[in-house]
Amino acid sequence: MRPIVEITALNVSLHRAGRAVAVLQDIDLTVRAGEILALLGESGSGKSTLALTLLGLLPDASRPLISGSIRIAGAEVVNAGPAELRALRAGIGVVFQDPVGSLNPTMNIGRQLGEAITDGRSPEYWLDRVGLSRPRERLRCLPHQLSGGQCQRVMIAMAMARRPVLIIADEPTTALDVFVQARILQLLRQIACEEGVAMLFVTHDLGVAGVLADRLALLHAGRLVEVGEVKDVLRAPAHPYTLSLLAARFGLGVDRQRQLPVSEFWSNNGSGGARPLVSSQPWPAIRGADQREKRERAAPWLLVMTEVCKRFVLPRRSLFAAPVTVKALERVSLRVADGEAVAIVGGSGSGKSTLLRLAAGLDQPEEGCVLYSAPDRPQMVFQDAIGSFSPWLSIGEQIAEPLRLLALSGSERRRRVAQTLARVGLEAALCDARVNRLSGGQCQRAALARAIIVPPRLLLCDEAVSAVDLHVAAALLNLIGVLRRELGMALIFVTHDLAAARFVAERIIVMEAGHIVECGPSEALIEHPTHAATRRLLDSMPDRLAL
Amino acid sequence: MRPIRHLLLRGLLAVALPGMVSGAPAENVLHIAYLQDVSTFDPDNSFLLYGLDAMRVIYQGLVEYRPGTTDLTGWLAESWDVSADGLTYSFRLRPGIRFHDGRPMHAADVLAYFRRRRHPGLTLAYFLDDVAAMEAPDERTFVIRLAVPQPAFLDRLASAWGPKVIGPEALVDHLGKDQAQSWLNEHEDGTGPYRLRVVSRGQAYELVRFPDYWGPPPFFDRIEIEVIPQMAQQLLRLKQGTLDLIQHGYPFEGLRQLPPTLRMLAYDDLGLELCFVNRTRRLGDPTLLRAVLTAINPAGWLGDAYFGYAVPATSLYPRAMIAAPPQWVFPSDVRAARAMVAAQPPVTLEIGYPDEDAAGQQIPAELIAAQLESLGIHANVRVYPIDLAGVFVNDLKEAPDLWISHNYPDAAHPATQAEIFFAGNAPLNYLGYRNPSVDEAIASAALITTRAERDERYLAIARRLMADGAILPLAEVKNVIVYRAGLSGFNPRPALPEVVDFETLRRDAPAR
Amino acid sequence: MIAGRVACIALGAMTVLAALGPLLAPANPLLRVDVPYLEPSLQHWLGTDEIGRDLLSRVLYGMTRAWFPSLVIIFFSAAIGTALGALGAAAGGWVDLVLDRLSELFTVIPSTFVALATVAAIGSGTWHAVLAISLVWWPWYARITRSEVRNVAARPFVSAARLAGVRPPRLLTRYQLPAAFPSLLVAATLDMANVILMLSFFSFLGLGAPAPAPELGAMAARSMVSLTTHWWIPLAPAFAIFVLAFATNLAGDGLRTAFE
Amino acid sequence: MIGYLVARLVGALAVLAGMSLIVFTLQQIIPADPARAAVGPTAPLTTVQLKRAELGLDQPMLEQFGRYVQRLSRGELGTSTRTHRPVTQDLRQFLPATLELMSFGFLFGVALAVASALFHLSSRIALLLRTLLVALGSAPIFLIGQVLALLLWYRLDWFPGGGRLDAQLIPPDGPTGFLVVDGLLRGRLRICADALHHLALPALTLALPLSAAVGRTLASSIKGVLQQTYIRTARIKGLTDGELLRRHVLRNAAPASLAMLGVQFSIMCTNVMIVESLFGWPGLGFYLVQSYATSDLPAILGVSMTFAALYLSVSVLLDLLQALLDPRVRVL
Repeated sequence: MRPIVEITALNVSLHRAGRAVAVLQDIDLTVRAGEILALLGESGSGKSTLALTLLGLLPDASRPLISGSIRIAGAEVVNAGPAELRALRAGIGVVFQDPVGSLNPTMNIGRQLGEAITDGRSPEYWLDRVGLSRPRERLRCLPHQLSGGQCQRVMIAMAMARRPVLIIADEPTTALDVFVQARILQLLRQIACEEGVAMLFVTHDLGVAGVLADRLALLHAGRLVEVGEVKDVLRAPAHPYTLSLLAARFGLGVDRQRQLPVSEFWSNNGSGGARPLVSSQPWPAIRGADQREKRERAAPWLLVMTEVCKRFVLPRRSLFAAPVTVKALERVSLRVADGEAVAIVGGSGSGKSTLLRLAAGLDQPEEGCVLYSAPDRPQMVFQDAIGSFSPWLSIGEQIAEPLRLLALSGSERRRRVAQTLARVGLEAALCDARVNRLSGGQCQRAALARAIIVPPRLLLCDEAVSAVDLHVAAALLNLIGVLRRELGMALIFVTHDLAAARFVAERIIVMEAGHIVECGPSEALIEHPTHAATRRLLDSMPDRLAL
Repeated sequence: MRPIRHLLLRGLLAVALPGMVSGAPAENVLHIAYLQDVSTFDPDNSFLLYGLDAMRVIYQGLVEYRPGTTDLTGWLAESWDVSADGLTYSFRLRPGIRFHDGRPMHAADVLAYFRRRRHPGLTLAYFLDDVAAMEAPDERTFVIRLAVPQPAFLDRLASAWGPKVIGPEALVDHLGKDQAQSWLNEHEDGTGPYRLRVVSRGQAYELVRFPDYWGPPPFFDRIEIEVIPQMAQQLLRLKQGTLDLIQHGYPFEGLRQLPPTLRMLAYDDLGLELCFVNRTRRLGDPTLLRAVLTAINPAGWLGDAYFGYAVPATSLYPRAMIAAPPQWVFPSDVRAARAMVAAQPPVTLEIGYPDEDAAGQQIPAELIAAQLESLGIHANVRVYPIDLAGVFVNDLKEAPDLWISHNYPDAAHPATQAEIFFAGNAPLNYLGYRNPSVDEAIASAALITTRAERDERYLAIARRLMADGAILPLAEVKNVIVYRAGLSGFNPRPALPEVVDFETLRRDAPAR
Repeated sequence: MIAGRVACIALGAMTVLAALGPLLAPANPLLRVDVPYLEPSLQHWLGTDEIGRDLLSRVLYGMTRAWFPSLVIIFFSAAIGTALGALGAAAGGWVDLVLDRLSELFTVIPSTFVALATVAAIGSGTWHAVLAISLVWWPWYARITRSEVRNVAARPFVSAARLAGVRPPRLLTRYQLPAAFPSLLVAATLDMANVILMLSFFSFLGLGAPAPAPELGAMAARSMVSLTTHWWIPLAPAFAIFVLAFATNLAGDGLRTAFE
Repeated sequence: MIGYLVARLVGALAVLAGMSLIVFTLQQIIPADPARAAVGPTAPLTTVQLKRAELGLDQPMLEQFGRYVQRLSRGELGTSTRTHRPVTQDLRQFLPATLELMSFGFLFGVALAVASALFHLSSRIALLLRTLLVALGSAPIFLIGQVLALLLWYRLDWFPGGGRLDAQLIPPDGPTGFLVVDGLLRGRLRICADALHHLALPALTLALPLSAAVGRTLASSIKGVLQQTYIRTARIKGLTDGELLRRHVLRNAAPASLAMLGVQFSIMCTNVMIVESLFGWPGLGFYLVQSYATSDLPAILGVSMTFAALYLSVSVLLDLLQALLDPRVRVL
């Protein structure tokens, strides 16, 4: 099949805060018709910049410097004029990460889709083609009236309606719910085969790339480190970066008794070496296991939640519509023993995060009660790492907040903070830094430091590893596991990823639409799921996708 | 209401509302403007300055002043004679006089009017306070008997605000419960050469020639009057030609180089720039008063205020009323004054002036403030609505320390000056100077008929007031009429403030 | 960040110029220095006004009298507004509802008329005008503070701080209020220009300080009649107001781009 | 829609009532004596007493307020102490002139604002235009008026500098009181043309500050919308800049500038006072200025309430327009 995209010796540098920064260096890549090429790279590797360069949509503000050649279906993109660019884009369909944001909020779907149609077919046809139910009715809807998944289907329809030769999908499923993600990937797969269209699939998720793509291109710090057929790359990775990436992967089969293997590659921040040593450590002994029997007899459960209900009032859609109330939790009961590790799993909107906030005492339930038998307050780590710290105070000061209750001298407080920072793997110098100088991983470690500087009886994690890169997630899971055992804390770990849940917790609770639908030991629940929701969760795991 | 500056009267651009119909080219039309709206055309019920020239050609009194003089002559009365004891005045009315409603005027109509004038609810009723009885023995004779002799009585009848005969349409057809006050606000039934038509209340009026006028017909067929509250706008309308004259208030500084199309007529009237002193506050202290008087001395600022169109006043009466050598000398030792002020704790005085003629009063008031400042006395200058000025006496603690204003007597007789400004309960004794001996002197002086003795008595009263530092003479300012070349026959009368005689006014150049 | 720096320099320069105004002035603004209506000359850069006082000195003094009362208004209303806004947002419940409705009422009614009527009633004077304007000006700041504090309350670091045992007063001052400072600063700077114009509006109508105080608005109004003969006498004070307002508007814009 | 309208009108009435209460209490604390002011300085004391009783100033305050509110509800605003006429009669006489001036100023301003925002986007000298807009927004209204009058009227004489109509023309006593409209209705085009000629300078003076503020807001909100992802999607669909602007950008950028338009209208309600005094425009603004000068509080109260009502009705209209423009808010 003839190559649709030919990129030769491409170099791109952008101006950030006045200085020109090289974002892409010596990129050579081709995408052939009917083929799906996955462009895999971590955040900051330059994968989105490559996609925008192909479209000629780099923001003027960053004064881009582009050299080398990009030919799409024979036409040259680099320093093409606005007219040529417009003609060239006629052959390209694009699907962006934020589905709702990519549609004009004040124009109905029908008109927006109509603008893209070139082959005279009706918008209704295309909506049906991408699997939207009741297409005629959807035409009059506005973007805010559709779900994320439905909007993404509209975007795909819009891309296809122009009979493109190339489709660029820039992280199309990252923002979607885990169930919806699977169905969108199947739709993209089906379209690539049936329409014989070349597809460039940009993602940071190795699992999704491995399942969906024919060929794989790994991008690290602006350079292509490895390109090849998916089968070859996964079976025999050539470059140390690929090797470390595969090592950091953890599926449902990983050994729970040992920590996850972490490659040396990341320790000297990715400069790479010949063959990186991949090692995995054993878990430390669980402190206070013996005292726990005594305590259990005295107060069997650390946290007891009985028949808890929680309702939210949505902002009024129109000035007259009666306010809509959503039942987040309906008569949910949960018990956590002292030192026990529990994972709560479910799709978005299942109420898992709401339950966690009730456990932490941040919100009050409308009905039912929450009993926490320890003297201190449970501590919590959030998904939004950067948002966990105030931008106006130094990290050290915020970590030391729990110490203000104890009458400690200033120097004693600084010593405790430095010691806790070391314990979570951060240098003491970060104490005076502000949050904008830390990476996502470092922020989560600092959040953990704040949580354990005065060890609580219960640690709560709300999707703590979902927003970070794969290898950072692995290291954080190890750290949480080590700290839990060393400090003898109980843990409630909320996630949508069953593999992470199985690894970190002894017991898994599955939630759907505000109810607990299944609960059981990790291994047993994954081997023999009873409830349909658990089975759907399992089927949507990347390595189980039947594509 | 605490005083608020009346700045906008000096604002740049004016109100020029719907002009009048240009009418047939042959018609002679005069365009004039007032700075303030005429609140009422009832000759017995308002003290305003604006509208007097119009009033004079709508309503007429029994006697008036001959142009350019303060000598009395007949108006509606052909002749008159006064009884020996000065109590009875009998007037011989002119024949063939008609009211604007067409009915002829008889002595009975005059009697009916004079009775209406004495109604207590009317502002100007006090003119006839001393009247004992009135009667109309026959068609053309009208007799007034006074309770006590009043040599100034005839002057009062000739005053700008004096009694003017109102016809039966008002006093009979529309008398109503309020002596036809509301009807007379916007309608008239006079005997003058022009009839009034209210075009748009508050903005534009029109005087149309009365065909059956008893006297010689005036030159202009119609006179358009517009209310243009900004002097700047009147100046420009005058230069553009859509305004024929400005009776009062043309900036003195601008008189030095008039544009070629304009002419000017400066004449002395009975107006007097006076400074009233509030002795109940800080200026009760004589030493401070002396220092203040040094600053007020007009010699220091007269030239910069009036550019040569004013002379220091000799006494509390205009020269046209009592010609006399200077009766008062301001202290002039500035160094002593400054030393005196330095010895005192810092003082801030309040200077006030009326909003009625804000354009003319602002600069003198601020010049005096600057003079005071040079001695180390800070002074605030505020404009007060004329209504508020009338109530200063109620609460002198809140009233200003100095009140600068341009004042007109009711008529040419010194009694009409003394009884209005100097007497204890005088209506315009702004800052409440009370001196029983002065009041007695005023009462006795009012009875003297011989001019020489009368003048000496009133000068003595003035000297007393000036010595007490109650009222101080500042300047006699010429009234300057600026008009487009071609107009003549203004015939100004000293006793009638800012009044142009529309009866004798004519235009030599062809009608525009 | 250049825009932010330029903004601060401009504000600093204006404050210094306004502070030094009286020192730079060649003569006492209340005393007569020469004959009135003098043309601008080397001796008197802007000539003399209708009374013969030095116009340049009066304009410089006028700038001082326009600048510092405006600062007082901004400071006074910002302080009240921030306090009430933060109190409302933190207290929540009916306190918040009452404060929000009150500030909304003020933003809806034409506040200028209320201020004008207030001064018309209690009497003119610079500090009466300052009081009247501050009374109607604080709601804007209350609304900004309230919305910023409520937005940041949902952020994770506030929940984390609550769990770490931070008590409400410290939580409000150290974690929530700083979120409002950037927009408050920008609003205050831009508002400074509006207040300067509003004060000049008051004094133009004669509701500011009485004559002969050198107030720019009153000077412009009083000398309006000589616009066609000596145009610089009314234009100089009006232009001085423009310079003050323009500098603060530029500074406000600079700060806004700096914080974006 | 009706529910929304009712809610806003009730709010507006509440505001007007609040304002009337505020200004009524102000009226009580002023030291001047309305009775004496009505009768004149020289009237004897007896006349003053008569007037005081007539005005009911000797009754207890509460009863006065009761009577006052009752009169207010009947639309009576008392009599002005300056013009000695019922305030409602003055309002009827002076309001049309102000409404005509403000509507032309408003239209001028909006047109200039949109032009400057669009020109601002396409021009390379965006920074220069931006500074010019900031400068216009910082100039006091009387400076703008002075400069325009001095240049366009006194020096170049392109436009008349004062009044609503040439002195020689008789105004049509037409139905609306708007000279331009009445001129058209009556078919007297010379009146209409001359009225427009007289409107030019004052309307432009009113329009400039509004266009500066609204222009800047519109320009920055358009710039904000252009950075949204749905604009990138539209660009990829191959829309030209013109189509992009018309179909996608303006509709999303409008709401912010409509809010600023409301604020600027309230500022225009105060600016009109000075513009009418400068240009000798016989409207409510100039009437109010004279009322302040003579501390004629019944008139100040009446006119302020009228301006408040005018401002509230315009802000309700702008809210409705904003809701109509944004389909997300289902108003109907």
